[in-house]
Amino acid sequence: MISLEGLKTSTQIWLQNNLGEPWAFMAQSVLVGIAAITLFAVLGLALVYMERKVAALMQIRLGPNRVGPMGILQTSADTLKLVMKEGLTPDGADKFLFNLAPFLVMIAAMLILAPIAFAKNFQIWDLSIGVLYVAAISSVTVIGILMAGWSSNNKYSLLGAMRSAAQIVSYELSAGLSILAIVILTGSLRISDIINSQADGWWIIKGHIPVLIAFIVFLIAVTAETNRAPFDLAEAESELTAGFHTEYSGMKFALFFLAEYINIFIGCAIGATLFFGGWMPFHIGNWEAFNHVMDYIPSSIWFFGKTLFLIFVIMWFRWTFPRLRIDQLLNLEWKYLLPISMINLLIVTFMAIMGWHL
Amino acid sequence: MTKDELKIKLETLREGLSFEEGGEWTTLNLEPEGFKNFAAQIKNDSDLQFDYLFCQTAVDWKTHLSMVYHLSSTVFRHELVIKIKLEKSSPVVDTVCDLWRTAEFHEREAYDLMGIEFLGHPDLRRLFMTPDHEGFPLRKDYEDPINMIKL
Amino acid sequence: MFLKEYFKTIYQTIRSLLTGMRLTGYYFTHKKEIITEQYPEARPVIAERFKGEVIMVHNEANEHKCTGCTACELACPNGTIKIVTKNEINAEGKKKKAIDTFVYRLELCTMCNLCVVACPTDAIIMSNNFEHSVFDRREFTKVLNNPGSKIMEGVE
Amino acid sequence: MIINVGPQHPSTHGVLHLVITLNGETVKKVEPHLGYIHRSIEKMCESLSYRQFIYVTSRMDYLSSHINNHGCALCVEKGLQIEIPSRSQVIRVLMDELTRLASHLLWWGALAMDLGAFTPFFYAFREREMINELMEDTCGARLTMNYIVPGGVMMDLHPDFQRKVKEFLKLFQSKIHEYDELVTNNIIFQNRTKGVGFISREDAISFGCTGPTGRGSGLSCDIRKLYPYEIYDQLQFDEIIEQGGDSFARYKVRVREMVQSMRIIEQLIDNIPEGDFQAKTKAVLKLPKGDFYTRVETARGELGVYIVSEGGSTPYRIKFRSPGFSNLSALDHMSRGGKIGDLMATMGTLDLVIPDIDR
Repeated sequence: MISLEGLKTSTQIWLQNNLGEPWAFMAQSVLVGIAAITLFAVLGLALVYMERKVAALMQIRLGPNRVGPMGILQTSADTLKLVMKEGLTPDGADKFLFNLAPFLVMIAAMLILAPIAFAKNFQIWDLSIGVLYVAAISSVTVIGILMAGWSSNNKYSLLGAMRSAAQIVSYELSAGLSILAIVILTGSLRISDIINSQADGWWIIKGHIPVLIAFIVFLIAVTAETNRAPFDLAEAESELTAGFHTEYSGMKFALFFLAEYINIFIGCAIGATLFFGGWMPFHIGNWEAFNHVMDYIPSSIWFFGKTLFLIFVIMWFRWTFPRLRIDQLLNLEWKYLLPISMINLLIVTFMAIMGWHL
Repeated sequence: MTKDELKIKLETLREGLSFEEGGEWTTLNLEPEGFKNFAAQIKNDSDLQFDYLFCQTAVDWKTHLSMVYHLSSTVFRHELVIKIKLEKSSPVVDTVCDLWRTAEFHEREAYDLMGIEFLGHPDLRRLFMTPDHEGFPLRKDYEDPINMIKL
Repeated sequence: MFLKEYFKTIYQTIRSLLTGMRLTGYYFTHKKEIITEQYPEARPVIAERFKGEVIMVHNEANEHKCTGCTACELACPNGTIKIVTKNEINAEGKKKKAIDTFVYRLELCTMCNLCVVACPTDAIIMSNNFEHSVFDRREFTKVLNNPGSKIMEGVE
Repeated sequence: MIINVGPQHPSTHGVLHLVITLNGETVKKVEPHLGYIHRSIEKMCESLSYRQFIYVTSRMDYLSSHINNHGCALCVEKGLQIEIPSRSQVIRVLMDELTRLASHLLWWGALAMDLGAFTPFFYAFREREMINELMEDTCGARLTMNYIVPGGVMMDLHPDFQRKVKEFLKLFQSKIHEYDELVTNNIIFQNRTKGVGFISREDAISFGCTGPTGRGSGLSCDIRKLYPYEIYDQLQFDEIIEQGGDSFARYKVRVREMVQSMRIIEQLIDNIPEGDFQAKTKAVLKLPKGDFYTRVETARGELGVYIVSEGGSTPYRIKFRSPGFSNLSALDHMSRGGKIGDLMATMGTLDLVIPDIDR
């Protein structure tokens, strides 16, 4: 059976046998880079297509169905159009920062990819502070957004960027606290440890109420951090036309657009890893036969399935709810999510000390 | 209040009012002088309470202009039409937008399209046309060879 | 007391949000509710009274009913219709007014139906055609009477 | 900070240009700049005959174009002093209420879109599409019908009209709970609209706010009840008044008005009298010398038609007192001190149609 793990191992062995240690490492780095960029492109296209189909079905429409079978090629055609368009830079803009911003956002999104386990033993870098790393890097995105908003020399962009900064900075807290809940239960920041701790059952179905609360808080925080409706105040097209990327066009706009979807993917991947056991198959206690069948499904499918499910939930939010107002958004964070997640953390810590979670 | 009662009541406020016969509602012809006072009176009088200005417009009669005010009371549900005759050369009348705030926009419209000046209006600028536009489009003698298409 | 209010708000919030999500979820899973019409392939059903453009009715013998009375021209608020008449000498040697060209400018027409109502002989009607787009706006100026057409016998 | 909202902006629904002064996110002042689609309909009407000018009025408030036509036809009929057959009266009222329903449905979807929810827009359009098809069947057009003419209506009802309206009512009733589930009861929506864009009853009178805007502030201003025209005095329906004065009150007025419109249609649809659909009128209509004023209740409020006649076949001066114009003048008053998001909610619940304001 082909699995991502086997693919990785055989490539590694082949490279080491043919090139020798230093060159093999170089070649591996290049391959990983290419794989990451390809993944980005494919994911971006797939997620945009998915969003459009989900939106269409919820809105009693058909969605893209002309370009290619079922309209699969629609997003590729759109990207092609964007690539061929002229990338305008407004006259009053700070040209350097204006052009740098989309790449910064993109790079920040790419960096978070490193510790994510796509399948069993298939990880770019299993560093010991994996979760902390993710939490740290994901807030770098806000610099790119601020840069874009500030350098555009446009009032809409500036307002959008400021909103986005306030939003991401505040929701970072409750996202971090809800991640901490799992970290405390697991006792490790390493992603692979967290996944292995869920071998006997995912945290979400182990039945701990604090974990459930942490998951809900995390889901809301991720939605807010990725600037998705109902928290899409940074773009809020009925108020700020397009928010921080009002002045962007062509490929630079496409990068922002892509980065948004990559951020959703990463947020959901982290959520799937922490609460749904990453690539860990679904096991029920002592049902040996059932567990074997589950094991037979490749671990990468488990991972992507869980992530896509979470992405679907976030899309579901977007196509159902109206947008919040900026003060309500901050109220929600500081009055509800933060106190709840802090108390939740306290309970989780207590649980961990007493050893109730095992 | 019926039309006749309204007439009698209005007579008590001011002597020698000239009413126009016919028409659905009581119609009053006034001069621009002292109109503001009269308007305040009929708005604040407890038996009249004309608190709702539902239409305010101007008509160009070639020889002169006239302002037409349609007033109504949300308490008594009676209506009054006031027509004010203005000079063609310098049409000036007191503003009523401190009495009925809806007049602010209606007076700007009348200024823009008919060229009537309202004394004391807080923000008398053109509403629809550009600020540098010449002429008043709704006047009968207005000509615009480019934008007006004659059939 | 404060805490009770606090948790009540949270409960109500989540409940109201879930009701909304249930509705969109229902439509997501029920494909039969989709109302999209795939226009160029699936032809839309056009109401028989739909006002698409003015046409002049001709019968098989290439005859129309227009007397050239210009009632429609007068009724039209936009100057859409222009009738050019000519004098025709009929079989008895009498001079008779007839239309030369019935010019109809589609780009000015607002489909208000006043010309059709005004026509005393029902010579013009509204057709259902709605696909009017052309590449050159001059094509909008149409001559409604067919070349070589005559007025129908007995129509005055 | 001064921001130009519009003339091209997603939530102004047309070419409205607002210059808003901001302090951070708080709105300090809103100044509407109008005239981007001013066509001077009043001037145009001065050169059109009394039959012809009605079609132009469809282009004012294009969402309740039928009711605009109705107001103009009523004004001409008042001048001519003609009675119109009872069948055409019923048809006019039926069409009015269908138009009102369609307009409110579109507003409902557009408001939700202003607040960031896209899906309600499509649900609203599904129902509105059915009304449009009904209109198309009978009037031959979907938006600018020009169906009402002085003396009655232009064509008789389509034979299938009654059956289709009943089908529509049945379907609409089965769908109306979705509106509550998706928008009205939604906590985010309520938070966005409650206490936003407040206008008191006194201010509403002073600003001349009518329609749902005035009724949301507790002002009884339904022309159908106060000054009944056609057969509205014989019908059973309630004037919806909410005391809140905020965006949510205006929202509730409109949603409840949809139910009342349905009630009116239900009462009439089985009781359309037989007879002529048009009174006999002269070929050229000439109004006597004098001035005539009629008011009708459009979906947005009170539409006044003021015709000054010199006895000729064309109006000497015509003035449309459009509801949107007066409602817009209150926007500054309503949105001061709110956030930018509140401004959009206020604008959404005012239900501004820009051609109606610009004329």
